[in-house]
Amino acid sequence: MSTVRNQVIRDQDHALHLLRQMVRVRRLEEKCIELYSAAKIRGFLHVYIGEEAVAAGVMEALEPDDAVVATYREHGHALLRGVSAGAILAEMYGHAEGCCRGRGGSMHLFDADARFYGGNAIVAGGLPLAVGLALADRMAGRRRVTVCFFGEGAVAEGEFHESMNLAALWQLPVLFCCENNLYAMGTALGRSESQTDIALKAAGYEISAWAVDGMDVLAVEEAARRAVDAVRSGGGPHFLELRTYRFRAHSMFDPELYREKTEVTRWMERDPIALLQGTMQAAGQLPEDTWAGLTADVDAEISAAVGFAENGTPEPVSELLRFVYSDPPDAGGAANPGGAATPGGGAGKEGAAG
Amino acid sequence: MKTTYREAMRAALRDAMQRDERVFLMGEDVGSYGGSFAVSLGLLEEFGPERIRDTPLSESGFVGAGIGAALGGMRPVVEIMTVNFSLLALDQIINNAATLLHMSGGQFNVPIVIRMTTGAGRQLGAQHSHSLEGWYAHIPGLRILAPATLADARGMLWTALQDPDPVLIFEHGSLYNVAGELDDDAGAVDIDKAAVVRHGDALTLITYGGTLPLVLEAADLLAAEGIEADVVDLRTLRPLDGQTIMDSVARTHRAVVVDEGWRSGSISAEIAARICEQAFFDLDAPVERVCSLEVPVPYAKHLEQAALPSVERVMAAARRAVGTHG
Amino acid sequence: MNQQDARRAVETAIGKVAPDVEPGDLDGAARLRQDLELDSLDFLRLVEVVAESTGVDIPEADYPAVATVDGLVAYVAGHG
Amino acid sequence: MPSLGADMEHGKVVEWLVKPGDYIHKGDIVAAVDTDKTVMDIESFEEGVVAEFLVDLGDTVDVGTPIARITATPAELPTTQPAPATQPGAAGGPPEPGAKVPPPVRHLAHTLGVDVGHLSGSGPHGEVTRADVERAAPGPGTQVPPEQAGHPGEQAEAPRGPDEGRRVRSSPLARRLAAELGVDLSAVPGTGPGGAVTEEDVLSAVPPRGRPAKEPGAEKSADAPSPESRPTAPARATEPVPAPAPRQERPAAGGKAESLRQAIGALMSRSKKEIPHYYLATTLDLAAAMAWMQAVNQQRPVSSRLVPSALLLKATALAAKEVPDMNGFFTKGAFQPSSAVHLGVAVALRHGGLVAPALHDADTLTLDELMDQLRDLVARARAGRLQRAEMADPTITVTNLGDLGVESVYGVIYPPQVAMVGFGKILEQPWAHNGMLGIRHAATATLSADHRVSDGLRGGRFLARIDELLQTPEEL
Repeated sequence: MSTVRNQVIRDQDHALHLLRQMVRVRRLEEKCIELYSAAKIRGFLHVYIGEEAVAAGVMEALEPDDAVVATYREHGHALLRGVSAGAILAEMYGHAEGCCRGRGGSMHLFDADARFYGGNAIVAGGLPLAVGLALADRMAGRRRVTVCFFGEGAVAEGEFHESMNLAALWQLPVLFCCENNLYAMGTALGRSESQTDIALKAAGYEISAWAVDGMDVLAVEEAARRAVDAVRSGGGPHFLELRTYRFRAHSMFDPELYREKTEVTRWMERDPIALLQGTMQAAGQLPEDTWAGLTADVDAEISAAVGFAENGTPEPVSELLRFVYSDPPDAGGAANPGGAATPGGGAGKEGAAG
Repeated sequence: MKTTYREAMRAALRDAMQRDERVFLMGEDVGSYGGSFAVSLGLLEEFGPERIRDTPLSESGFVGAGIGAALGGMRPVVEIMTVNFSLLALDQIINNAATLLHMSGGQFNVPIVIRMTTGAGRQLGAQHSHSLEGWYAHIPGLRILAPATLADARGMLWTALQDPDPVLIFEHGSLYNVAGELDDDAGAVDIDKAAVVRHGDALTLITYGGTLPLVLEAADLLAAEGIEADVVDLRTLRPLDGQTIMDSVARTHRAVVVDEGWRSGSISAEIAARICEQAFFDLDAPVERVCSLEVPVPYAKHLEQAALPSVERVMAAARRAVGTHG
Repeated sequence: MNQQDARRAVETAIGKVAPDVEPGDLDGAARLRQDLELDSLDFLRLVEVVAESTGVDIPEADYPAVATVDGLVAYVAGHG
Repeated sequence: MPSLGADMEHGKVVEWLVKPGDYIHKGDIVAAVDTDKTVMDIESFEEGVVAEFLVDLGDTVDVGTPIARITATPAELPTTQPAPATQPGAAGGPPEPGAKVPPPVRHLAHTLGVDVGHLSGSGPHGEVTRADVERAAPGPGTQVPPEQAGHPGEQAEAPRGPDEGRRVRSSPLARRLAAELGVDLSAVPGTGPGGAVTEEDVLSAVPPRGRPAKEPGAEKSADAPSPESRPTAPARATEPVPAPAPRQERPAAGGKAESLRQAIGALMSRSKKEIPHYYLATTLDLAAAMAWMQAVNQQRPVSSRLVPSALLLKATALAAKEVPDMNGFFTKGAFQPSSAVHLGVAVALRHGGLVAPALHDADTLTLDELMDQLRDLVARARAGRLQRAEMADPTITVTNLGDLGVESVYGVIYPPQVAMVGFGKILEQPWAHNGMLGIRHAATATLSADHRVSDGLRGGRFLARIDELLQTPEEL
């Protein structure tokens, strides 16, 4: 098992923390697959197994009130940004205790406290949002950073070009993180982009950019710290191309006809968790019982989260029309402002859907 | 004071930006060019480039950025030059602005105002002459306004900016030059109710935005034939103020809906359906609709006028509704 | 209420509560509980339907008097 | 059979990648499954030894059907026969009442106005096919109305010409006025579009004496119902009380009732084989309960009257809460008491067959709530519209054959439950009370209980408790 560059890890506790973060994501995603097969989770499910180092590394570089915008493969980002595993699973059960009260599901996890602006299921749909969040910070003079995660598939969308240009033109405090896992669903990068060096594209907008080994969490963290600090101190937008790989199918129903099994096993030899384990063990920083204790803690966290989700309650159908519009400031439960009982509902006799 | 629809809207923008420093205007050529319809003329000099922000031609990009800024605590007014270009930003408007509050279980609302010019009649050809406000009125999560009068042009913006949810304001291109009287202290107006702008018992003429002037003209000509029409200016297309519509139809027993959109699936279709659902037993004739003919808007003037709702077509529909002995 | 209206009201009420019973060939002496297999909930439902359709309220104390079809018809005719 | 996608309803094992006796780990790929869309590898979430396959290659089975059995240690190789169905209607058990209807067929049935609930399917596994629906469609006359495609460019569809004879064309307002003023529409010449009768026509047809004064100006037509009460739709009779679903004739052979019969049979025989029943009986003194109930019923409208079984059910639920040995499941060789009391209520279906859906948390319900839920549950049970949860999880069941004149009934416990209470007919019995002979309402209550879990002492305590609770009916 190859180890990460054999540089001595300065701070053992920090390395253990990074390891724990990645294992938390890995176990959560494995449990999601199991729950999906047991028909407890429905709809689409995109797991992050294999790319854990990217989220773990980048999140270390952020301050609590920075903002994060992600995609539909965002369970790991949400978990490491502070959304509890229980709230995530309950959301996928469609329960009221879910982080979005059952309305978002796997692809739309949001959390206001963590400034986690969620899962965005339209490829590249989140990029303009991140630009806008950064624009607000710049106009209000706040030293905050907005990090925007997206896959290399998003690079082919018009919104990528428009957002990169706006961010560079207005020198906005946004960090673009492209998780290049080589496949946009079933289309290999080489079959969708004329120029496959993603970091090079950023140069076209005068945005400084680096490519980073997305399987080496220490490398990701180091690059992320450098980029975030530059952005926070007014250096304008930055761009990281994190070269990583997803060990599982695009989503639950994908027979993976588009790639060779050998390629998958080759990448699995650089499993980000195993890499860090190897490095720490080589440096004598990961005795067996520490590793056992860590995995036991994570398994306990995940099974508690499953219990939380199982005991969740369905959001009452009477709440269906809430949050289509904001609740009026005075009344708690009234579904929406304005005279008409339900906007578009005409005289109050029937609901909006009537 | 004497003013125009365009100046009333400009006053609304200036007033809002003076009262709330979170408000800023963003859009193509709103700054140095002074606005493609000269609505924001002079505002760049007064408020500076940070708050009167010209954008590249990236509708999805800057509309999405406006939504992000609203999430970030600002109160952006995003100008999309015309509804025709808003098609490039539909995903951001429908999948983000209208949907984020519900998807996030009530955590994130989007206090954004998006203004766009709409409508035909100025020989701009098919791609620049759409009337699609009826489309947007189909989307739960959005509020859709159609200011037709100077008072509404002056007063709707501030109320819209107080709304924590996205508000789209459609300004018909042929209204900008309309001149008239406006109180000096004219201010914010309600955006939930329709208005009965003319009273009569023979029938109800229902319309909004750019077609209000021609409907009022038709109503006056009908009066000369002894047909007194109630005229309802909808003002808001979502939510629709059903109460005002039904009260009028219950009194007149006849309704004609005038809508510049194409007939199939238009806002007039929704209004006619609701009248049949809620005022069925008050109807003494089928609901009539006067819409644009279902053809891409032609360039030639005589063809364009033939396609659009006209005073004559409104009067013909009114006579049919009232019955031949009218 | 005359005998004929009462019978028709009772037959329609029985039809509602036990649709599988053919009103035509309802034997007057049939016992509602045992022969028509109406359990306590069905019987309560029958009393309710009769009350709605004929306005005749049958207190629990009088249940024994309406044990058969004819008994019910006579009761409704008498109190209608 | 894992669910691999939201729209996947069944799957077919096309290849086993392991064989009985193999030791497998979590995440190992164990088989290839063909879904409607594609062939997918499926992994195991369990660890242990593959004991046996439960389906053959090529068997199409529903999602959730167990396809292989894995035991913890290699020692437990297969000795027992295949896993029996646990609960009637439970996943994998005998087909649920109501045959399977694929969406396109359901859509066709909807357009032809056919109620698929009562169709027995001629397709594989009783699946309803298009042919079944077409055969069941009412009369040849009802062909599907062609979709009126708005003719593109057509500006206003010309209103249809007057259809001679039969129906008088008139405006809704005219109809309403005619009704109110007692005018016969067919006698009124119409001047409206297409000769339709209008308000004006009706008013002019009414002799002056009967015509409502037509004030000039904004007259709110006095006779029109006030706007508030404007019916949102043509006045419909209030929703008729849902009569129980229309009944099939007694099915000659096969069909749903038959399979239900078999399911109950299998369950009962298994119960008798596995559960060591013991039986107890006692006489319940219902004097206080019946007196209280009749007093309460007197001041209530018919619709909220109580029936005796409501009191018996509530007392049973409360007693079950206090005697946990009666309330729970006996599975995998051990008794799991249930904190909640989900009271199964045995409901006899009209055309034969029996189901025992649950009144959830019956101990917490007020008598009125219990009454409402009971009526709803029985109605839905008979209409075949029970939810899976209601069928799957009663923690103790009650059977009440009193209505049919049976004095005492010893029920067979529904596995995996551990107790069954039976109530007999409420009679007026002679009763000796401190030396005086009197007549009193009473009924026999029986208990069948699982001797692996409880013994006569606990059973007796449980029945006595029911009797005690019934002495203070006002506290039920």
